[in-house]
Amino acid sequence: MAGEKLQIALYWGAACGGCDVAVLDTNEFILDVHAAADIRLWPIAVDGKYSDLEAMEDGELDLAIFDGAVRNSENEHIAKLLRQKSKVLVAFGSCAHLGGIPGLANLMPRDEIMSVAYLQNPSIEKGNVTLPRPESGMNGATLTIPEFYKRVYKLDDIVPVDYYVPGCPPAADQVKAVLLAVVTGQLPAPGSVVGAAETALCDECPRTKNEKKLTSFHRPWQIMADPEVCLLEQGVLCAGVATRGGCGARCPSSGIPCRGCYGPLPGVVDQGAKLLSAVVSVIDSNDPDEIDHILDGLPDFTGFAYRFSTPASLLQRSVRP
Amino acid sequence: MATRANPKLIEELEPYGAEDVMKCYHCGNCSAVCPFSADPYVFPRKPMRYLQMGLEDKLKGQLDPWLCYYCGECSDQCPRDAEPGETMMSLRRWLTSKYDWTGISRLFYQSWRWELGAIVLVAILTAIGFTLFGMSQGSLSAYDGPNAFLPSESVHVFDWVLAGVLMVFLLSNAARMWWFTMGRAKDLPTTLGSYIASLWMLPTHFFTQIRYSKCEHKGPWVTHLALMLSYVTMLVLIMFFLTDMASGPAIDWSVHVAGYLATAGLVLATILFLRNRAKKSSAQYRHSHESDWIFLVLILVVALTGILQHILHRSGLDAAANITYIVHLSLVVPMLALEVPFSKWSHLAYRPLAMYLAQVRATALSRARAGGVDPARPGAERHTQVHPI
Amino acid sequence: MTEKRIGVYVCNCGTNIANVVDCDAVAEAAADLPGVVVSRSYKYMCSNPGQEMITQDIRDEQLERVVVAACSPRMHEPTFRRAAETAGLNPYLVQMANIREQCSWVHDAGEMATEKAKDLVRAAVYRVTRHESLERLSVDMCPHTLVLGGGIAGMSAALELADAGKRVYLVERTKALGGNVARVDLTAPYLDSARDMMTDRVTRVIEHPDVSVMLESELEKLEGFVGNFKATISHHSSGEGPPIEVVDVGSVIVCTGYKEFDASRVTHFGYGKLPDVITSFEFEGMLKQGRIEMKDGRLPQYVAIVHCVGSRSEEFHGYCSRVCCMTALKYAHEVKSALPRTYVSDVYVDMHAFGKGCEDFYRRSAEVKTLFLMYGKGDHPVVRRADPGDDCEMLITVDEQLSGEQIELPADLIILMVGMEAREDSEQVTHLVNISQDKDGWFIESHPKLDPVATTTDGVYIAGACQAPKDIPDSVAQARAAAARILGKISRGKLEIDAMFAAVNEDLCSGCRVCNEICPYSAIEFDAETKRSHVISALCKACGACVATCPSAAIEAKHFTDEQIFAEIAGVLA
Amino acid sequence: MSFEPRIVGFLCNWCSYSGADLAGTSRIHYRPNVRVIRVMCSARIDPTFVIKALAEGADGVLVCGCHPGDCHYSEGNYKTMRRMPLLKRMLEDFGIEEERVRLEWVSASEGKRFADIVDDMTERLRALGPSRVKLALAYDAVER
Repeated sequence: MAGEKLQIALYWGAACGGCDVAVLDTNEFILDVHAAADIRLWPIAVDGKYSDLEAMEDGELDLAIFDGAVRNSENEHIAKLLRQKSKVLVAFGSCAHLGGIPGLANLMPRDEIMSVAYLQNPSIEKGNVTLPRPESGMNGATLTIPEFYKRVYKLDDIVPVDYYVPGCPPAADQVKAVLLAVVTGQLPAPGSVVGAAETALCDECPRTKNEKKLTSFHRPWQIMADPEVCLLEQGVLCAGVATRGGCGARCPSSGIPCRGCYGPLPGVVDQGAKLLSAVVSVIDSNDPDEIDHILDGLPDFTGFAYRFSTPASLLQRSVRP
Repeated sequence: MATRANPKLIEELEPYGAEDVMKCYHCGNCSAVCPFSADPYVFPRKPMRYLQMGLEDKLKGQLDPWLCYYCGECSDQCPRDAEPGETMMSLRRWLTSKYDWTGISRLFYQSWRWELGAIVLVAILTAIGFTLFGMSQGSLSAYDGPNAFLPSESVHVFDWVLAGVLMVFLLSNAARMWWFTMGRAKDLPTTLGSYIASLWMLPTHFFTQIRYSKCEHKGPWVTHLALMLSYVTMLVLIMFFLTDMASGPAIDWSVHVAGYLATAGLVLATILFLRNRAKKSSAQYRHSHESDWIFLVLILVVALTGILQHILHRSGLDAAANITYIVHLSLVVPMLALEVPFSKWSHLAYRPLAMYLAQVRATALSRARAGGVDPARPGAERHTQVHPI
Repeated sequence: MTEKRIGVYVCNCGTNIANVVDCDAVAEAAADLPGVVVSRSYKYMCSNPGQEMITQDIRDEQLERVVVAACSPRMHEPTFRRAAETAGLNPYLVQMANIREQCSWVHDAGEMATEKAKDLVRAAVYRVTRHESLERLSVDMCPHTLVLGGGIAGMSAALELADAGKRVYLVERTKALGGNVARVDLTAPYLDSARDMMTDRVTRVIEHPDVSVMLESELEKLEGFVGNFKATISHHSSGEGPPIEVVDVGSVIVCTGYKEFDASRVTHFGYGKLPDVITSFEFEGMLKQGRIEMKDGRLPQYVAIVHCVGSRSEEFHGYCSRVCCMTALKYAHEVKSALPRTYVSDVYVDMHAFGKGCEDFYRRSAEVKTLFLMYGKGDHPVVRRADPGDDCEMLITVDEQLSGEQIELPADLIILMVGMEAREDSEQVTHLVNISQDKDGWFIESHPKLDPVATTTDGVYIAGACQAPKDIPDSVAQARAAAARILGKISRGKLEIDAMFAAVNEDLCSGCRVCNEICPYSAIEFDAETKRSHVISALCKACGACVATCPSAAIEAKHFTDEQIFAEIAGVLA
Repeated sequence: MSFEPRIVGFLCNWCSYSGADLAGTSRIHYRPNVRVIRVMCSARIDPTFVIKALAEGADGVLVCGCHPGDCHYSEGNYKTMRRMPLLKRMLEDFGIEEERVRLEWVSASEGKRFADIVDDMTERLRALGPSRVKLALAYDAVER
């Protein structure tokens, strides 16, 4: 065993890799990490095999950081392994935390996703109708690939999770904070969300807020938004009101509405529903038709409201057959 | 076609006794308790309504008042003391005066002075007439025999003449009654057949007043029937057996027994009626029109004088008998000449006639209704009214 | 959330519930629910023994929560809350399951009804477990009262209060007090003079030291809550004093009255075209002048009174205006006594002669030989000019119901009994004082039978014909009743207001200010310093709009928390 | 045995709940498929409640408030009027049929109307069949 060093592993499930980049974004701090810890598994950065992981003792790892959602059998397998081998399992980033962007796929049935990707995709050549199958024989041998699940799960749907670090990706300094906490052993109560605020983004958003009355909605590019004033007040759909702070309000500060990656606030059971309620309650009209017309200014509201939290929402997925 | 209401008509009816009719608010209890009230003759309510609104023509065309015997049930039941029974009574009086073309009856009903005056006048004239006649005929001291003061034969002739005159009035009025109630109604499909078919009702109702017996209390019917039968018996005796009656001094029981019974009937019935009216013993006696008093008293005194004259004659006091006879006659004549065609006594004819016509009318109506139209309310489709009357 | 000791009480309501719902089965099912230590089914829970059963159990079983499955909470929640209180249990720890109005009375007996009752009880149990003790707020009761409207109702209320030594602000829109009654001559059924009662009251009100009469004035704004209203009143008279005045009042009595139906909306009576077709109020004017005559000065030989003009009709108002019938009879009497030779006909639909002395009055008007003609409700009489030479000016054609005849009625003067209708400004009033109107525009009382003077807004009362067509005695009675209710409150000095209100958890509030605009009572204040919003609980009426809106779940609706409602949802669906 | 839909009703205290009570006092019968949850104002109805009910297995959710303009809190029902349409759009994206969520205005005097609405909704849902939500989620936990 490699002395007193922390034993850690990082893994990406159904993810874009942004979270891993966020870890690297800690810049030279990563060297301190390296100095303090043995990185036993980190597919994008260090060499390591699943077999090594499987070979470990239970609880041999001090910390496992899992980013990405669980979309296929491989994700699930590793999630379970890491849980087994690690003292502390952290759901890192929106995907592991809430399902994230991949979770939006829950609004589509699996077959539809498959056919869009492998049959209707413009880039596939005529007549090629190959659909990926978990097992396929090729000149005698059997090739296996992970099974694509019918929906996306967030990490704690599969295994118990100790801590959640929200964000898409988590802000670099929050990453530091989490790692330091583990190193120094100053861990908060299990199950808690770390590296995020208890209040909504607005709390740290520099824009000034007034009473809200909305008569229309605009896409960000449709208007020249006043940089000083709350975007929602200007009719730009911003998820900040219904989203945890902690990111430093980087998006709204740079003129981009919050997308809600830090997820729902404590006590909120469904981020999308809350955002909906907040946004439309302040529509300035009492006429059903006018209201309907104003709502037309919110294309794919579902996609927006549950952008990062579909699998974590009350409905989790579409029941459309 | 709308009917013109005449709020004034009620005032015209008041002298006839219709004083409370405006109190009626048409609950319909009266028609409900009345044993005779039935489609198409729903009274007292309907006639009362016509009266309130002053629909004179419709009232004139009504048979309903005659179908009522005034048992008084309706008045007893009326929650508004609108006296439906009395209203029907006063309508009968009013109708009598409408049937009568001479207008005499109107005078009588509107003022008792006229009636009484007329009676007195006729009485005096009769008295004078018979006295002069008697003197020219024989001696006051002779009742029977060749020298009789008033020979039965001549009185008999006089009776027939008088009867003839009365018939003219009575029949002409009855004819007018028919015209108002039946004749005018053009679209009433009456047939000669139905007139003949129902003819039996005339004598039946005249002699039995059988409908009256359907009233809750039978007493009035009996008395009323007794009075009427006595009267009729007396009339028959006088018209056909006068000579046998008058001839004396021996009593011809074959006719006299009838005479005595009739007299008894007349006296008892009138006294009973007078007593009831005086005591206002029940609804139908509560409101007595002057004409009622005059009528009853007249019959009574006629009967009494008749009795007196009979006794005197049989006891051989011829002179006294003759004088009483004059008095008797001078009461009989106005009673016949005035009461029968122009006053209360006329209902003797109108009521049976009305019942007869009502039957004819009902048959015609049912035939018409079967055909879909309701001549009772021209222009109106059948069963269109909200409150069927 | 730790388990609580819960008592469940299933009321049979005699047979009202028991006939449809198997109450014992419901009680048995409830007994197995988490925390339930007592579960009983009883004949009448609201009866004294019933209530004692609860209080006894609270003491003996140390119950921490109580569920009563019975009638609607709108009916008996106060009863059972009081019962709990007497046993020392916070009244807000009681929850009712409505298994009568919303179960046994609306469903057929059987399995499904019983199952529904079980679900409702389960929901109540789940919910009550999450209830919290709440303390009612005690606030000062301002002893002043604002009375809107200077009619008979308004003045009666004002005097009742002022005579008790309480200050009253009597706001009247017009130049004079008296309202509609001041336009009337005699009153039915006793034919005593309206003028007499008016002059007396008007002078008393004006001279009363405790009544400030504000003529030509209007309520502009009413803020605050029961016991502590701020009323902004604007004065239109060019007289002395400021144009705007703000007064503190504890209660408001709305006595804004009615307006007469506009007869020109009905064409078939020829109102406005025929000179001698007039409304009841125009006739009252004539009576006050002391001369009943036609336009050309002649005396009418035929007077016709037409009922239900604008009332009880498909096209105008379905309701009965209540006073017209007796007023019409009053006219019959007044005409007959003034012009004995004149014929009076009364054209009506139904004669509504309820109320003291009225049936008698009706009989008497029949005795003075009024001709009553009845027309059908769906139908209406038609008036036309009579031919020259006729003995009357006009003819009314009526499809007369009591005879089934179509009647032409002569008339020289026609009086239209115009009904009552809600004033045009009544909607404005509802928004000013936050009360509601029914479909006809009349103000809605808190309970049609048990609470006819209060409204759904605490501290705001209604009296007189603004609530529904009413005669003078009823209006006065209602006005005085309202005054009495207020005096009762004042005498207690302090008053308790419901502990239900919204509260912001400032640790969770991000100051996004979405809620600020939501509150119709501007009870939410944003503190620019702390960048947090907070609720002024006294102003809050506990609708919960902000709670549902807050995207941070930072606002809690006391007694209607998310947690409690989620529990209820889980309960009905478990 | 035919399918009996389970409807959760969220009713405002002042109009709709009173209306439902009136149906009771007037003994107007309707289908026993609705379970009413009372809130002070329809504006208290957080879209989360509706979704929660569906997730917990409701086949339909009925939301009732005062008629526009008649709100006891003067404008609470307008909030509801703004929330429900977007909520319905959102639920459709989750494959939940439009008929499963229904917004109706029921005044305190409309007991009959409430009864009719419940009966009508019950019939429609019966035709539509049970909601798949609860089942699907239970199924997801065991069968990927």
